[in-house]
Amino acid sequence: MKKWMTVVCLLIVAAFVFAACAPAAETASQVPESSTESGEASAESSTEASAGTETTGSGKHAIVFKNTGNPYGEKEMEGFENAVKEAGQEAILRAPDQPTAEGQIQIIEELIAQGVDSITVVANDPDALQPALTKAMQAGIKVIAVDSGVNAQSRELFVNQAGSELFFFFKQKTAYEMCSGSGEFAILSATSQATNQNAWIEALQKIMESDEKYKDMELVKVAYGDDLRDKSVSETEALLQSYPDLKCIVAPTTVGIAAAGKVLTDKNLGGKVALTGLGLPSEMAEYIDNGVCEYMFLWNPLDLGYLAGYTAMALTDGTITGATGDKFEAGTLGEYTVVDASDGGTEIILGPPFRFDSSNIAEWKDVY
Amino acid sequence: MKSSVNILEKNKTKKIFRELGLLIFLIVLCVVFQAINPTFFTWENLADMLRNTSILAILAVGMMMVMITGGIDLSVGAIVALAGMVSALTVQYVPQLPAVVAILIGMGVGIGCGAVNGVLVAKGRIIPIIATLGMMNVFRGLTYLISGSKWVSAHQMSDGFKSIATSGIGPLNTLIIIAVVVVLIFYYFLNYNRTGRYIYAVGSNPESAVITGIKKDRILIMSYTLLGLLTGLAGVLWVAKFASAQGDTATGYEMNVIAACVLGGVSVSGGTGKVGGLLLGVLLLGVLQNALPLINVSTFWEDFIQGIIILVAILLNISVKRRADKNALKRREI
Amino acid sequence: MDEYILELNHITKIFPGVKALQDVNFQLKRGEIHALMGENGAGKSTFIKVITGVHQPEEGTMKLDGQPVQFKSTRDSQEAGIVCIYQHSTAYPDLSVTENIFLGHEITKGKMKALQWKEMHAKAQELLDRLGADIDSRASMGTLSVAQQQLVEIAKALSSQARIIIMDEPTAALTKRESEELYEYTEKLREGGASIIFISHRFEDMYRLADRVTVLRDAQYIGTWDVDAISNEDMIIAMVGREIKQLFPKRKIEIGEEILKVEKLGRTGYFKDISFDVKKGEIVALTGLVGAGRSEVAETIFGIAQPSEGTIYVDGKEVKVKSPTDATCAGLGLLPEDRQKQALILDWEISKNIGLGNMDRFRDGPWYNKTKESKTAQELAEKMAVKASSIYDKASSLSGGNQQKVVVAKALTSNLKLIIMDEPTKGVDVGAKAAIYEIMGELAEQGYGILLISSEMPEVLGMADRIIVMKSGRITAEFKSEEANQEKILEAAMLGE
Amino acid sequence: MSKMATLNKRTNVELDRSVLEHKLDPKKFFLQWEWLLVIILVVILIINGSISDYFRGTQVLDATMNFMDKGFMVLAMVFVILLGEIDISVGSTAALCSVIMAIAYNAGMPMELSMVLCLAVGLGCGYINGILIAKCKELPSMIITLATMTIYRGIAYIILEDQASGGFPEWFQYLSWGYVGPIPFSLLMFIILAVVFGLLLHKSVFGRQVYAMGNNETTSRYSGIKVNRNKIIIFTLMGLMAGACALFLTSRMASTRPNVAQGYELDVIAMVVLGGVSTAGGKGNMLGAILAVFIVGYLRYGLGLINISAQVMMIIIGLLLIGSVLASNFLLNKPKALPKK
Repeated sequence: MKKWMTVVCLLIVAAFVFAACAPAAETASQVPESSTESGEASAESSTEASAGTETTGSGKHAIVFKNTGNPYGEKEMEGFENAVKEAGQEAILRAPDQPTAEGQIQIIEELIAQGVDSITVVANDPDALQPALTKAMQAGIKVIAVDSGVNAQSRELFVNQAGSELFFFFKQKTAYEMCSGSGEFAILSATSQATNQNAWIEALQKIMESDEKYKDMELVKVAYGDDLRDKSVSETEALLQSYPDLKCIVAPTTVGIAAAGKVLTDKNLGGKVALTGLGLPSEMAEYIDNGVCEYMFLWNPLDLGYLAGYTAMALTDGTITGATGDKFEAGTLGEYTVVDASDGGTEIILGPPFRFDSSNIAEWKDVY
Repeated sequence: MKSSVNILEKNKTKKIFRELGLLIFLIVLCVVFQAINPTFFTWENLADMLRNTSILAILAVGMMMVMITGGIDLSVGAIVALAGMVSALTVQYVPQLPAVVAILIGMGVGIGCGAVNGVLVAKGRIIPIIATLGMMNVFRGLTYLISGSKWVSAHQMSDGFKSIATSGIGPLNTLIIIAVVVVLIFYYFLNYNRTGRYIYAVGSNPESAVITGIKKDRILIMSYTLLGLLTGLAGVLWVAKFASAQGDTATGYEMNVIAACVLGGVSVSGGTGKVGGLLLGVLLLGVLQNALPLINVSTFWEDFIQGIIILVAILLNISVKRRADKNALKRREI
Repeated sequence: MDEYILELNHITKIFPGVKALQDVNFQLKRGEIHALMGENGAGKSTFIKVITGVHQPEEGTMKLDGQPVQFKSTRDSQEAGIVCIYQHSTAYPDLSVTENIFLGHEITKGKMKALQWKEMHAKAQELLDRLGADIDSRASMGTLSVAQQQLVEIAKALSSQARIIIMDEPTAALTKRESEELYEYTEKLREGGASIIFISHRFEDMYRLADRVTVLRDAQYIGTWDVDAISNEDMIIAMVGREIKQLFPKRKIEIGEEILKVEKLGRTGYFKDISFDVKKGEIVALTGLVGAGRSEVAETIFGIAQPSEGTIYVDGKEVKVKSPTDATCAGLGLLPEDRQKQALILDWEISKNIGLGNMDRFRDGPWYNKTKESKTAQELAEKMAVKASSIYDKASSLSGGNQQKVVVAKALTSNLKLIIMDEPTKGVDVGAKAAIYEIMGELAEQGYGILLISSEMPEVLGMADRIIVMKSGRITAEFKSEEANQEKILEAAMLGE
Repeated sequence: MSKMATLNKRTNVELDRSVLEHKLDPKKFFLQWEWLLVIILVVILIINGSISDYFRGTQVLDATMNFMDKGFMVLAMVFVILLGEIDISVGSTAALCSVIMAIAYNAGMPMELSMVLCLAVGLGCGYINGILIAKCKELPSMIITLATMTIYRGIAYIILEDQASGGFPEWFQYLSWGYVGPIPFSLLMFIILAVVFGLLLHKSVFGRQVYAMGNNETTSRYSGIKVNRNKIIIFTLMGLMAGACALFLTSRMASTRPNVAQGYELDVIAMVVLGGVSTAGGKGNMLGAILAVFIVGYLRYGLGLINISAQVMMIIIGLLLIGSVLASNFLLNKPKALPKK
């Protein structure tokens, strides 16, 4: 028995060594269909790397998402890749296994070492990436933030899905409509992971204080579901127990809204407690169809990634510099203009989020 | 041999105290929660709580078995995800598949994963914590790979599959029923079956188990495989319950399971652990998870409270044990 | 029907590099108690493992009831009715007594083979009662004493209705009285129809119990005799292969001033009112039955446990011993009862083990000076005549006697005045015993005080200047060696007030 | 010189004296786990260098910045695991240290003092672990640190909720981003500490005591080693190194959150075990663990350079851990018959 164990051990060690070597062999052959880059790019990349990073034009553009295994992120990366491929350049798609800044920093370092032309990040933390991104910018790499941004010092441009005011308008009106103007409503959020969510909630409370229209509405609780299914369910159930008069739940997080949809469906509360927020069409199709959620919103991650891809290329080839007023053509999306962002930097705004309801959900549920 | 009587007495009080203490603690906790939020003791809430706790109970029973052998399994969270994902993908591509088959597929995946763990521990002689730590990475990575980093969503699952978690008999949800059945089966297995008792024997004294002629390796592999089976089952239930299969399902859930076992009096060094105590541990965690949001404790305090309760429970337990030992010594005539 | 129930012929068992058994013959008659004797390492344990099927011999045949058999595992031998009670307890501490008894042959019922606990508890209790043992069958095994656990093992053998029962040094951990009880139980087993192989290196066991005796030495078969037909001396020669002239090299030593004085020492639940003293060059024996509290007294003096009352004086000055370090500083040393678990690190070399005794001695600032350690270790090991190829041999490779010598060497690295020896010759063979007694005598000669804790009467009578007897945590008698004899000591140990 | 027994020299002494001078057995020397690790490391470096054009010169040094924070914890974890204990609260401890440092700084404490506070908090957390473990012998350290793990991170969450805190002075970034010559500052610190810890473990009396305790705690206590004190020291040291990890990690991120260093404990334990330190206690050495830090670090970095996805990386790391432990079980050591209970 000892003998075969030895053999097994050797095989495993060998397998691991091969596993480490194999991707090296594969990158050359397999890459085209493996969604990382376009046909001739791999050959180009090696010559280009030795030529140095100053070369603009057909370059390498990387996007770093929050974490792996998130379909929203996959679509965003896919959009980015589409844009870069259209221009015949090379795209690198990366994400750490955990949604942490540490993981993103390491990836950024690896990308700097590879001498990419631009890095687009969907940040896990607005500030934590600053040293890494500063290092990248010093190395001549263009840094763009998209979706979940970084602070103004650590980016050259922010591709924002929506100006904040725009968003509140939408959401607020939604909650207002769903509560028919009065009653209790609650927010089911994720926690710290998402930079943007807390900003939204804060500004929302501000609007409610300032606008007469909302005086009959009461925000009873902001619950945190940690973007975990089980916790989001517990929190939703607790909301329903504690506030029997609850009229509406607003969940600006894809995991939270789906968990809440599930709870409301199971408890047959569709129609009694309204649900809205940000959700993936695929996750929410069920609950839109069964009427638990009348409508909800989301940006098209494909478009967002696509725009980020064109922004990255425009910055790299010098079409824009990231200054206010710069204009560029973003493929099929048309022309975009750089505007001032509230945090002192500059940004590009994608546009209003898409509204999903029973009329259009069927065509989107299989897309993302 | 004169002192044997005293020792026996001590032994009994200690045994009773452990479970009784936990029960009293649980009751006090419930009373406090009820006082703060009267909706705690409603049928609906209790049903919610039991439903949410049932998956934990299934996993804890399996984990207890592995811990009785002196092992531990850190990969349960990853197996839940993998088994859940595989069955969800199957359901997605073969919508007319009966729910039972989906469950069987999940359990099959679980058995496979568990068997790998078991073989690594028993035949590969890798310390359980390390073997399962390594496999945790592997299983989790596989989950992402087979799903292509996509989720399987509610609308992609058949109604039959989703009804696993929504249907029920009378007021009892299927999940609760499955959990009760699993607990009963394993109670019987661990107490009234020869092989079940051998698990205790292996954990209590591995050397003599071998001398007695117990096939230690087989028992070890079987324990991990059974845990795998239960984990696979839990994976399918998890996915059916939330109607969504993700790559990061149940990340870190193994710690909850282990905590439930520890609260329930299962010793990490093997040999001891009872289904009764375990259930109390599971319920305690379930009540906490259910009630903390109800009494408006900030999410950010939950970790801390849970940790303190675990620490207090284990410290109380040993201080009581020590006092009992001391009293027994005092009673001894010299 | 054959005269022999079990017959083994020309058994040879080879482990990598060692011949563990070489051409061994053995016959067990029906209904006899057969003693298997030999020094440690003679191959007794390997031999039983061959019988029980743990090991398969390279050569030789085994016959059961005249039929050739081959055991591939312990299960095979159990099914053939052979049960072994091992030297080291094989109990499951977390399981109940009942379960320990029935493990492997549980009572089951129905298709599901459900375990019948009520029935098993009742049967177990009946078995224990039949043995006259005061043990609750529902108690968990870990709460029982060693002797009680042994009884449970015997009950287990009874319950399985074994035809051949092997007892591997069952008396090693037992006191005199418990041994007596064990003899009775063994007789009962034989009356029940079992044939018994009794392994021991105590002559007393052999004379008291056995009909015939087989001796092994250095993995070889030496011979089989009727117990009545072999003299003590011949037996020693058969076992050791040489004559031991003087087992107890008692020397005349000038006894000096007092080193250790203990006054009214007590520890809740263990002992009370313990007062005695040890002088320079004196060997004081502390004896009594196992469980009388002797080892606990030693542990308390050495600082492993804290006394609840009383005082300890060294050289007339009161000392507070809070830890073994304090004890060593005060000049007290302890050779613990369980060498392998309390005194040695088996995976370590001899030199490192010796160094462990007093690490501060080999300290250069914060650093550890290995050269110094090796030198000292070499010196001490030579003085102790440790048998090994070098001081870099692992402690686990040594025999019990040599391990004990290393433990003594380890103690001697410190600047001691008094050495407490707790059962120094337990599990040590005859040859090594003599060497240890010699060392003990020499140490006393050099002015060390020695507190000898022992249950072995000959050792106590042969070595000690004074004998203190304990019973149930109290001192019941004290004798000068001249006035002591076995009867007096036993009386004090068992009946004393 | 103490009074030593001057016993009569016996005649039948068979101890080989020549071994006193040299005891290096070449066969034994090369059959060590560390050699396998060295080979794996070299293979990884060569593969990294050949598959990627970017793995050159200073990049090799730069890459270390990505895993040095865990390296600090590995140094102390070697001691913990050598004792046969385990500490799974280190990731949480680091998070708590980091959060408290950030809060203190933002509350007006000078950065230097905040850094000291960070280390002190680590020290305190470790001390609490140590006391609990030393005083509650009935409980395995796994259980105790499981509880404190939840508690420490819980406190971090209570303090900072879901906020981030940062805004540290520019110079603070030097810890994890700065260089001394071509060598990253963090690497230099690691090397210095590795030497200190190596000496402590292999040359000092304390180190010898740690090995003794890991092999047999009872014997150690009977031999006069202050078992409880040493345990507390080691866990305190572990906490201190978690604090050090927090310093470097925070410096690297320029801002902190309660969820930093999540899962670090498992990475760190995996590295130590990969380094050949037995979780049963008493066996293994510092060099192996240090090599393992570089192996895992460079492997991850190398896989990152060729843009391997995170999923595949997880699988490779998992298989590496299991494969290497299997190899050490069956190639180098005879398998132990049964695990010690």
